[in-house]
Amino acid sequence: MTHPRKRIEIVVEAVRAEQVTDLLDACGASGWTILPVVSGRGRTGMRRGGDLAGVFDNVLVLCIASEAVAAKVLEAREELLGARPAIVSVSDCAVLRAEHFR
Amino acid sequence: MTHPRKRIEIVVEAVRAEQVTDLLDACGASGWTILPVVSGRGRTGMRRGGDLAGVFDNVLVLCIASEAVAAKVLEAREELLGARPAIVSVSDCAVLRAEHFR
Amino acid sequence: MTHPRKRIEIVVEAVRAEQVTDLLDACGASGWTILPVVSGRGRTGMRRGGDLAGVFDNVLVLCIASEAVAAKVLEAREELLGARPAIVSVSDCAVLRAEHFR
Amino acid sequence: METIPVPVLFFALGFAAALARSDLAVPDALSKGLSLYLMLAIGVKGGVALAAPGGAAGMLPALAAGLLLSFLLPIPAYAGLKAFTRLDRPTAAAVAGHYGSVSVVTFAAGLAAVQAAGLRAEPFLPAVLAAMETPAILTALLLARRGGAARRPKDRAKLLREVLLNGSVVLLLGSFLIGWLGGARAAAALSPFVEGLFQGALCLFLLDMGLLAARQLRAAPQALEARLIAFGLLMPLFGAACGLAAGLAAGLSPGGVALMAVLAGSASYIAVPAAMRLALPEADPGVYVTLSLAVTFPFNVVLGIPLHLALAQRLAGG
Amino acid sequence: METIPVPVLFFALGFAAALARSDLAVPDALSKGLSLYLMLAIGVKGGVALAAPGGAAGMLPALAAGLLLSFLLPIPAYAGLKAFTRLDRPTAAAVAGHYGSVSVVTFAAGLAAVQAAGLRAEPFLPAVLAAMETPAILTALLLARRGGAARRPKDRAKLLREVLLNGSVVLLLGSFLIGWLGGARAAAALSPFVEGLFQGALCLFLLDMGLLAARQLRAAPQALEARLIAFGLLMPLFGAACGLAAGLAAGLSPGGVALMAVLAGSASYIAVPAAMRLALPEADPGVYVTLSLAVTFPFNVVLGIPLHLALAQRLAGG
Amino acid sequence: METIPVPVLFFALGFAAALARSDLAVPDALSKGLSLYLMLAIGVKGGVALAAPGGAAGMLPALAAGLLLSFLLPIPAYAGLKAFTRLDRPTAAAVAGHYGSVSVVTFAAGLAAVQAAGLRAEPFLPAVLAAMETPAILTALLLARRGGAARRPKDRAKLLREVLLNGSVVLLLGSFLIGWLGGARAAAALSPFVEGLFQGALCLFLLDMGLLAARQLRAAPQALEARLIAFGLLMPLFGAACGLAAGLAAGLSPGGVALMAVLAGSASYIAVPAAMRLALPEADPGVYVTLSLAVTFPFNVVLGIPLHLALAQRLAGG
Ligand SMILES: Nc1ncnc2c1ncn2[C@@H]1O[C@H](COP(=O)(O)O)[C@@H](O)[C@H]1O
Ligand SMILES: Nc1ncnc2c1ncn2[C@@H]1O[C@H](COP(=O)(O)O)[C@@H](O)[C@H]1O
Ligand SMILES: Nc1ncnc2c1ncn2[C@@H]1O[C@H](COP(=O)(O)O)[C@@H](O)[C@H]1O
Ligand code: NA
Ligand code: NA
Ligand code: NA
Repeated sequence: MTHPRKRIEIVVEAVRAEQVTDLLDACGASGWTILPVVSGRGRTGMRRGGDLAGVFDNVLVLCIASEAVAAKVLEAREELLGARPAIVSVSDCAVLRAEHFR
Repeated sequence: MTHPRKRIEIVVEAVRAEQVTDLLDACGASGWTILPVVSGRGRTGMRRGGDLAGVFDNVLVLCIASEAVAAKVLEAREELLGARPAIVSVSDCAVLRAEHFR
Repeated sequence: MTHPRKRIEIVVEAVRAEQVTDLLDACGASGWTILPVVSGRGRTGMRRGGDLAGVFDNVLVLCIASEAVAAKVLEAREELLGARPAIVSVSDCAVLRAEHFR
Repeated sequence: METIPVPVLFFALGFAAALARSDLAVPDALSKGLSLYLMLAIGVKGGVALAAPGGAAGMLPALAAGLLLSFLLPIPAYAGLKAFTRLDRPTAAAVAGHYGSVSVVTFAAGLAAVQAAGLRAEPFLPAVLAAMETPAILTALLLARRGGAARRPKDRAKLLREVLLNGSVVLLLGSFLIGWLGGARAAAALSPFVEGLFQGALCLFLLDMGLLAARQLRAAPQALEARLIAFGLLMPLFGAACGLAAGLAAGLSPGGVALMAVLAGSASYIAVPAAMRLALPEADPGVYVTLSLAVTFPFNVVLGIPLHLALAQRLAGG
Repeated sequence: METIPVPVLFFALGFAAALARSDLAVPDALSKGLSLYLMLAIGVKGGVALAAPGGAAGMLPALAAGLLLSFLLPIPAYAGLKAFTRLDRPTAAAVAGHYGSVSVVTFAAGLAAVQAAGLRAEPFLPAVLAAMETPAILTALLLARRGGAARRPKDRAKLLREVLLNGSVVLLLGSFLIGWLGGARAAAALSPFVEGLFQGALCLFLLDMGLLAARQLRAAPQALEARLIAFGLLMPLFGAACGLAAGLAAGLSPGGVALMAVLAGSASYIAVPAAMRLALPEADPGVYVTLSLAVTFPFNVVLGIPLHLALAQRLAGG
Repeated sequence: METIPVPVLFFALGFAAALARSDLAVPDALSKGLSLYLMLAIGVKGGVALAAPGGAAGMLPALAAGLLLSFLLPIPAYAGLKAFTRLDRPTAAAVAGHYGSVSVVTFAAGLAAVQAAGLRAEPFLPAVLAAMETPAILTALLLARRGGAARRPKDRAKLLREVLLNGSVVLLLGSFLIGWLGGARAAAALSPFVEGLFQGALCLFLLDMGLLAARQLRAAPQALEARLIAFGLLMPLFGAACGLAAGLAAGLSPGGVALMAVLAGSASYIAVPAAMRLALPEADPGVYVTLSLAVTFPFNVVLGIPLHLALAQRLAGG
């Protein structure tokens, strides 16, 4: 009834979100969801949005994908992350309607 | 100290969020949380909110529930999803204070 | 290539978010992310933001941390939760770039 | 150029900016705030004018005409869509509902054009606007449901509430009533707010509508099939013709006749899409939002309003 | 009907819409923006008037009266709640704090009513308003803490900041100071903004308050116990009576006496709830937000203000 | 005190409130809305004035001077940063780009000061403002890229779009054009909106800028190294001197010369940071946002503008 998939979660600068979703598309993911972020802390310090240019805004990109697609995404990690503020985590999940997720 | 539970995550149209939470309530879930979504892509194409009627807005519904409740929720999947834009995923988690979660 | 970590997810009142992130910092977490919440239901009933004082707003605090840090956070649960509206869940995940997460 | 109204120029600016993929954007909360403001201002101004001596003369026939138009216009719209396009039944019904209902901002732009032409309009037209918002939704549901499945009672209650008490109807009618109760007192207190800012707020809102319309065009190319576009251009003309006739029959002034045509020719882009998404989930929102917002709305604002105004002046004298 | 002020009608519209479960809603950012605007406008107008010759006459006694009222009113409120209701100590203390403090929008509605009655009010009342916001919070904490646990020092520092530097006090006092420094210059530059828009912004904000109040009533039925409702109706009358007396003792004009009654009779719904949530987490926000926003606020706006105004005119002549 | 403009007092209020850690905050959507409003109003007012007889006299030399300043000012800025600070190349180039470009709100505050001094300014200066926004970005990229890696073509296209069609340029130029096309008609319709509200909106926006500036100071102490602060104070003086010279050379009036100095001395805090974050991800936004928003902006608003105005009156007569 349910089917195993990978749940990829990426926190990244809002200005760079499109690069991440382009990469997910290129790796063959069948979809993704972007959630807003209020604030965050990491190696590069506090990031709290609300500046007028939006350069301190983060978003969270959520992508549920097959093991194969997830592996591709993780391989592309240099392109994904480089020196930029960003974190990537992966966990296991199960989905309904397997045909909706590659 | 911690207790195993299921973590159900549903991305669904904002106009239909109340139907989903009504269903969670009916299945016996003891709570849920709705998060806003900026944009998303899936089978039905890009969905980016901001239209004046709100018909292209998504939300993410998060529900932590017992295995039994989660099974009921997944069984109701036709009602939950039908032909509509929506995804459902389930994963394992552990919670503090078991008495707070059915 | 990836490294196992714990994914801690806390839904808590917005006015109390800083107390939670202070605690995460004190337990040695290397970062966290705060997501906005639209509405939620739990033992203390419906909580829907939008009141002018913000007392009914929730947020979701996400923290990816090592097993050791996660254990410390869970031990501090009384301080974290007390009698207040809040839920805490923990799951397993894997991260890229281990050096970024304590 | 000289004669294009300033608000329309802002619509064109937004449309061009979004087509060229500029990152110009109006925050959601501001769009919603502007739309609340416009409804409040239209309502209050109408109500205040209604309270003046003789303000209500001829209101009932106009209200009846508006209700009738809203109930009936979806029927030819649906028939046309089924005859000439390949839309499935629920989507055709949903689209039809949009064209029976009305657009507050098209009305606001029409009002500005009427006043710029030196004409007056009956003060009760905002009430007609409010009356025309929802009947078309009911007709659309009937069109979609013929032989269709019955709804769960709970959903039906929710839907009825959504339809009858949707925010724009409540705010329009409520402000109208308050303007009428408040009369001269309300006029004095609120005039800098509802009169002074009106044009500016309309400009900013139309800028946003231009951005939204062009972005919607790019996001939903499926609505751009030639026959659908033709519908989005011809249906408002048909609706406006009916509105013109109804306005004349109701004995309105030239400005009033023009505005009845504007109302009947306009298509909803807030209240009806939201109701349809709940009531007819099988219908494709990409089609109805795109047609209403990105085809019919620009057409009305740029070409429709001046055309209806000229015709009304001809036919009703003035 | 004729005599109900227009902003109150908008409150009623919002209240009725939400009771009927309409989906009418004002975006959060707009509510917050309107509340910033009202504080800025009230402050600037007061400061400008203060700068006029003779504007400050009688300010000190009025400020002292306001501070005293805010410090002391929570004590009878707490005593009443403990005697007649079953609220636990922290919740009773938190509720009491709300009634010592004040509501900016109730003051704004009172100001509009005073002006509509052809009266003037002392220009320094916005400073009294600001002064009354926070002392009550300290009293409420003392009431809750008698014999209670000590707080962590860090929390205490944060709380003190929250209390002394909360946004509304800072903006009100700051704008007041700027109006006073800017004088005629500020008046000329800002008059269309702070005067022209005031009534309209107040209407839109009261519409939202009506929506919020009715929704809060539905969300927190536990606050609807009969004795709590009685408190929410009687306490503002008691507070207003004290305010009336204090205003007379401070030698204010009839308009000023009425506004002192309005202030003392009003209950906070922004600054105090936020402070209480941090300082007294054990107290139930469902009770204090509902009482203040959904019982006392409507009562004051609809019945309290006209009553206080009539009494003040009687007692202070005018 | 008497002579500090009211909007500057609101900046100071916001700055002080945030330094004292008050929770006063302006919602994001409101800040963005106010910034859209200011650009629309500046554009429309300029365009309307341009349409008046003789309004365009001297426009071309001023535009040319503005473009040149924006292209060239980043070069001395970059050289100074490399010589006297330890910034890495991309960050130095990014900072330099901010100082070639301009700040809309500094211009708005300058305009208010010029008018308060009883001077007039050439109506086409909003077009110069728009023209100066983006050339500096190109120079900054060239400075950063000397010997650097080539960009992916897709990114480059996106960047070019961002640079050439960024929202503020489009809205400023578009409103300017609409004001010019609409002429007296636009002026009549929009005057309460673009004139009446301007000062008030500027005050509210500067309040927010004060809050943001002080919060940024606290969030990014790395930008507070003494040499960087010195750059943030001296560079605007150098830029303003060049602007003064260019304004005189272009034959502008005293008010116009002052505003050219204000423009050249101002630093971008919206368009350029966003472009740099995309184009030069290696550059540290903590440095360039803090310098531009929290050092140079306050300096210009509080000290720079009156200084440039006094100099311009000296040098250009008036
Ligand atoms: N351990 C963590 N758990 C959750 N979110 C994190 C963590 N570390 C970093 N982040 C998020 O990722 C963003 C960028 O992180 P960084 O690149 O480390 O500055 C931060 O602003 C946080 O929002
Ligand atoms: N693979 C996926 N991962 C994450 N979110 C998804 C995925 N597929 C779809 N979604 C989300 O679910 C919404 C509806 O999906 P769909 O029904 O496939 O159009 C999309 O707009 C996305 O926000
Ligand atoms: N089972 C659950 N699943 C997801 N979120 C929950 C759950 N229970 C509670 N919450 C969230 O946690 C908040 C506080 O819960 P409570 O303390 O139970 O009132 C609620 O308002 C919800 O947003
Ligand atoms: Na219609
Ligand atoms: Na009080
Ligand atoms: Na510059």
